[in-house]
Amino acid sequence: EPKKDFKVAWSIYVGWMPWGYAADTGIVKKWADKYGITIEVTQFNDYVESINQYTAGAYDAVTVTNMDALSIPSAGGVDTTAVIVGDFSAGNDAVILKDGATLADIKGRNVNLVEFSVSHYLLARALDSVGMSEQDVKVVNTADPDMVGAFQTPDVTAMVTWNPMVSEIVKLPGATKVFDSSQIPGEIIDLMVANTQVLADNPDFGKALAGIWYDTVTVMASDTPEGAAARAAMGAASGTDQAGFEDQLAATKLFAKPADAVGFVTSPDLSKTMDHVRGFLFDKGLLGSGAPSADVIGIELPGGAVLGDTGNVKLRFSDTYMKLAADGAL
Amino acid sequence: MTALTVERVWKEYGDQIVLENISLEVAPRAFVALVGPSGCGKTTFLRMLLGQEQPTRGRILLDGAPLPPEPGPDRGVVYQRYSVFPHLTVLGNVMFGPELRASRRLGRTFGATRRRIEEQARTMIGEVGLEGAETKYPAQLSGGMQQRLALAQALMMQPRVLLLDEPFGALDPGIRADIHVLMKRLWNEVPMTVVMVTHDLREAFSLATRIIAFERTRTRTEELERYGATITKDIVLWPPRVAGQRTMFEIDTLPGRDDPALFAAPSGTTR
Amino acid sequence: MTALTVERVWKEYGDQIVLENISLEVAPRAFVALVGPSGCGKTTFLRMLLGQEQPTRGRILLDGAPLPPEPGPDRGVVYQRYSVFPHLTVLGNVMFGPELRASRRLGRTFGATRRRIEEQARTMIGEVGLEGAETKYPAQLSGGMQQRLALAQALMMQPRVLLLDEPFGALDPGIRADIHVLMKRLWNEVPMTVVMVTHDLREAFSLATRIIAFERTRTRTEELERYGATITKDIVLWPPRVAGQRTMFEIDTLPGRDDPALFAAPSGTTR
Amino acid sequence: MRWINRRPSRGATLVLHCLPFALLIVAYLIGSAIRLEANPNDKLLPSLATLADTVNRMAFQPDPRTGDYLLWSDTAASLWRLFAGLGISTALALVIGLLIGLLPVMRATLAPFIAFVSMVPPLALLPILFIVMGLGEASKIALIVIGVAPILIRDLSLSAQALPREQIVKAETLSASTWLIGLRVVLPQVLPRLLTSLRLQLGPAFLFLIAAEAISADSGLGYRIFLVRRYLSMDVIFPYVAWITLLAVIGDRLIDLARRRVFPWSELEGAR
Amino acid sequence: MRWINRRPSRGATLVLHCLPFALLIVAYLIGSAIRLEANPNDKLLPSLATLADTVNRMAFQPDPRTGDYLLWSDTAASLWRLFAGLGISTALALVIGLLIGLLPVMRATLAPFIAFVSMVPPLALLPILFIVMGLGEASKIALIVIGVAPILIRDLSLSAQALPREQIVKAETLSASTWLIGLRVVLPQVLPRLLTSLRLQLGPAFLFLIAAEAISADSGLGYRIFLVRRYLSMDVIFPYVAWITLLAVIGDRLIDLARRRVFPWSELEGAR
Ligand SMILES: Nc1ncnc2c1ncn2[C@@H]1O[C@H](COP(=O)(O)OP(=O)(O)OP(=O)(O)O)[C@@H](O)[C@H]1O
Ligand SMILES: Nc1ncnc2c1ncn2[C@@H]1O[C@H](COP(=O)(O)OP(=O)(O)OP(=O)(O)O)[C@@H](O)[C@H]1O
Ligand SMILES: [Mg+2]
Ligand SMILES: [Mg+2]
Repeated sequence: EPKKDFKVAWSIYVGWMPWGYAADTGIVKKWADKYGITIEVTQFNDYVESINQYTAGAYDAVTVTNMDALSIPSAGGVDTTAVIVGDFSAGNDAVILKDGATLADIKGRNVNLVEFSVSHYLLARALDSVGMSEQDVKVVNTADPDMVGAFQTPDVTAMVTWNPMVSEIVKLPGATKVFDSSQIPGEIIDLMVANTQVLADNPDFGKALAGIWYDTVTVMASDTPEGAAARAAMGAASGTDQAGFEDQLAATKLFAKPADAVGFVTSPDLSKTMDHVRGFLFDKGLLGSGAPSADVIGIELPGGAVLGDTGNVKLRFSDTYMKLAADGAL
Repeated sequence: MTALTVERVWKEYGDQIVLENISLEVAPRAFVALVGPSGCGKTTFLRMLLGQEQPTRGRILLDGAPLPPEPGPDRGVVYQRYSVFPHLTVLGNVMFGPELRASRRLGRTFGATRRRIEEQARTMIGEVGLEGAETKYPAQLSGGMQQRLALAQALMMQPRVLLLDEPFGALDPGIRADIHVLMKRLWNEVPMTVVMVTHDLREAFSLATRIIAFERTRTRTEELERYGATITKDIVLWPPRVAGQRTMFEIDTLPGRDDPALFAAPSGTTR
Repeated sequence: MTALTVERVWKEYGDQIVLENISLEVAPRAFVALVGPSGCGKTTFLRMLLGQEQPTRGRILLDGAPLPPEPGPDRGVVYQRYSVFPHLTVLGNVMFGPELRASRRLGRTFGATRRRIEEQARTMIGEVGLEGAETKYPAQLSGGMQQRLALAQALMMQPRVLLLDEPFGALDPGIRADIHVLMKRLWNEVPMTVVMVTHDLREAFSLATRIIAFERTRTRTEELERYGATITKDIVLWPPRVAGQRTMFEIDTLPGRDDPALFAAPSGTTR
Repeated sequence: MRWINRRPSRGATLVLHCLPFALLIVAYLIGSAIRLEANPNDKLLPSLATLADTVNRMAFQPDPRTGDYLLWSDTAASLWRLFAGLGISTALALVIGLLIGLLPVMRATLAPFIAFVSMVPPLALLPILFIVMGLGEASKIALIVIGVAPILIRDLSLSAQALPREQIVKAETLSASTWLIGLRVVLPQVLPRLLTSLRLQLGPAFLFLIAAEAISADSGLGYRIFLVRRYLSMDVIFPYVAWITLLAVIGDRLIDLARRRVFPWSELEGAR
Repeated sequence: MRWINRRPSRGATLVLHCLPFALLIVAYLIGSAIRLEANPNDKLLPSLATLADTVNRMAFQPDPRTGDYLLWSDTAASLWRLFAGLGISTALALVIGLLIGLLPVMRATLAPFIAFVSMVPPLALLPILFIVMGLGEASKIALIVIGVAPILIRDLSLSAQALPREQIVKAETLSASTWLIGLRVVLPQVLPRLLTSLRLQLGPAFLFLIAAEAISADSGLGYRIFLVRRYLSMDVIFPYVAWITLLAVIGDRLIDLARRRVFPWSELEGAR
């Protein structure tokens, strides 16, 4: 049913910092007012909790990666649409070894990572690339805020994590980045997703989200004093400074122009990526304990093609709102 | 008319019979001393008079009417310890009962009512000899002063029956003598019936008008559970003491009050 | 030879002078009763004899040698309460001292040593009339039995001096009479000097060979802090009692022991 | 003389008081020096200079983004949550604890349930909590309440039950109703005990506060610690931890002072 | 009759005991039914059937990946850590607590420091802990120790100090040395109190265990809860939380039973 008040959750990560900046600087209010709605933007320190809250219905939209969107809300029966494809990771996620020069050295080690996260996926893809599998290593679940500290302990010799931890860890003596997401470009995608039903009933909400996003990233990506100030503010909000933030940004392929994002989602590569992802999730039993195959959940791509079960489409990639932004029709 | 009537009362705790078939009539304004070996059920009996426990069989009447099943302001009590409220001052403790009675919502009074109660309380504090200690807390008083305070507190309610459970057992002998004098005076002046449990025969003889001894008559181990205590002695003191009257024979303020012949009771009742 | 010598002892707590210039000679095997009003420093004096507190000025000698600055096995003590260890049985409590003395590492003995100590302990338990209660814990004993136990425990160490701080104050009169008989017998049989603090003049007169009264001589409020208590009375009982001997005049097992004339002490010293 | 009888003098006591703190500081300085020598960029044990710098930045320089003095705004946010959480817990404990302690019927109904609830690990139920209470202040305060209130309730009901039965009977003979017994006999006597329990729960309350702020917040002491933890900024974490500890110690002292001021008789009681 | 004097009968007591639990279950079932109607795949409040299914899978079916029965292997891992942590805490409390309680010199040295340490929020110091102790079992056990030991030490030293001074003097007159007083007078009397404190610390110990396992682990009850939290599998979290609560309640009862068995006199003491 149509409504006026919407809640958006975001968590602290380089690709999502614009949401906090937009809320702080009034961009959110500007766009909400334009469509006669209100949007409450809530910051989470804990990424998983933000997705859980969205899945449980407490929020209308949330920032999430493509993989987690499939494994958490979609597998939890919440029909979810990706409104904005903000960026993909091009180095933000990495496999780091202590005392090892190449990825092959990882064989037989304990690998510390957040289990079932994109790090886990990255590890699987990395091992794949050198003909190994997860059987060749032992995974130890480790909480993301503690990665930097954990890496300095003697018994940790291999780690998969993301920024800002990666940039802290590679500065440590003995740390070598042996694989990162730039080697699987476009596979780890950072999205803003919304509940499909809510979006269908309130297209204005989707338009407002797109408006906010592109307004903000335009400022942020610009090489002006305002742009620098925005990046500094985002850096401070994520606990670092402007330089640290720009480091992280450099490892992120940000779609500052809506047309680029549209191009990305409509390319056939997305289907290939999602197939990889769902295969990985099915392997780990994350598509539901009784799932017979990776096809249980249908993934709709822009244009209407469906990957998997067409009767159970729960994740949809849409170019509608980004296209409106690209066309200046917001 | 009889103040207290106890009719064929039994008290059992589970399988254990504590009191067996107690019948008793206590005249108004009597001062009954209850003695007996430890564990024979004196406190239990007092608790039943108070309404804190119910008899298993039999019944207890107060002025002819059955006793209400819970303690109330017509029966006052002074225990050996825990008799005053540690969080109230002396004045607060003495005013407590009347304040509760006057204010059912807050338990506090203000203005004229309060002044009236306070005045009564100060008079009572004077009666028991605690003037000057009004603002002290019980923990700042000696044991003897605490028991005086407990008496004053109970008397403020003008109970028809005052129940005392070894009230002076914890006191030093000197202080005990003082408080005996006080107790006797209060009993003479306030219209009430007193029942006092004591371990001290001397105390019983120097205060009471009547002494009742509880005892188990069967004491073989295997019988202990099955048979309770009964009244084994019921001595009315001679010369009789009557409340409000000073008899010629009033002995207990004379130096000879401790004449051993008077309290050479049969051994075993004082344990 | 003198067992205990107290030479011009003062005791002050901060600014407050508690005891003022106490000098005293106690003969070996004397039984000294210490009386005086509450707060006059009786316990403090006992603590100094025990070595738990040090005199501010003056000194205390035991058989001519200065008293060690901390309690030791030559001086036994029985308090009004807390006198036995709640976590040990009766037997364990009585064996405790000898076991500690025999085993400095573990505080426990085994085999022959243990049997020897246990035998002595059982004899002592018999002496104080606790046979049959060997496996009970103190909490399962009555107050009187606990104090007997405390006596037995202290006597096992064969102390040269036994210090008692109101040891029977918490007991019922009947029980107290029993324990007085026991105390007298033990004092006759065990070679020791006894110093006993009591509030009860009757007790003092029925047990001691000598009664010492402490009192503050200046009692105006502003003087209370500045002047301590001193010895105001020092009565050697007549006919003299001598440990180990039964005199013809031994009165306290006769029925007349409570003759009021004997303890008509000046008022004010009993509290 | 036995060690048990040896009492250090005034001066020696003071020195001994400070000794372990001094040792801790020295150990830190040595560890810090060693690590910084090996890697001048080491963040685990920052030097005193770095620490002082950070404290100055957090406490006395306005944050460029928000213009706030971060340490103070974090403290204000956290203390507000803490007060609210402890206040609600105390109120709950007073009402429920007294009911349980006073009325046999309520005791039968609630005591086993409270005992059960006090054993539930609150952190595991965080997701539910956030969904029911939302992410605002409510859920953070609720976590403190859930963690602290059952213990307070249990403590309070136990101390209400520990009052001698004789006092209750005595009050009845003074014409008190159940309500008046609760209000005038039991309540004033359990309040000092409640303050003491509250002191003991200060530590756990801070713990739950930090845990809640770690999930979702945009200010607060726990928020800051978790935010900078990703960068292992120990130069921020150490001062914050020290500051939290100091706050807890001050709170502890203040509550005890309040107890002694407001309930002078409770001190006398203990002194007997 | 006043409410304060109304005692429910045996049967009524039993019914009242169960009432709040029954209400809780009914509330859950209703909530679950409502949510499942809106979204049959809802994971927040799974149906009883789903819960039973999951319990069966976790407890009685071997995990396809490792071949373990997950609930039992998690329980074993967690309980081991818990026992180790509580054991070390108890040992520390015995040694340090007794020293503080017994010797004035140690009291002057350690008491203020322990009071300070007990106020430090342990979760905030986790990074340090991990770096010092490594990511293995040691750091998880250490977190429990850091969280629990200061409280136990303080409790124990207070109860050692609360022993009447007369007992110590008495022991001295029975020729006891400081060592023997500690061993034979103070230690046996504080042990029952230690067990009681330990019971009260079971809840916090589980809390710290879960927090530590959430940081880094490959098995354990807390690990599983935080792992499945990633996809909001409340069908796993609820049974795990209930199981942890049950374990805590059982532990509580067992420790109390042990106290009464091993120290029969401590019961008598209380009964007086
Ligand atoms: N609530 C109770 N439940 C079970 N037994 C009880 C209860 N109260 C008292 N008794 C038992 O009843 C008997 C009498 O106890 P009571 O306290 O009345 O004795 P008493 O004569 O007052 O003894 P004392 O002189 O020691 O005070 C005792 O054997 C006691 O164990
Ligand atoms: N450790 C202490 N510090 C300060 N003052 C003390 C100390 N111990 C005792 N006093 C004071 O010394 C005085 C004597 O106390 P003590 O206990 O010796 O009296 P007492 O004669 O044994 O009294 P009672 O008959 O009440 O036992 C009292 O005024 C008391 O307040
Ligand atoms: Mg009784
Ligand atoms: Mg004394």
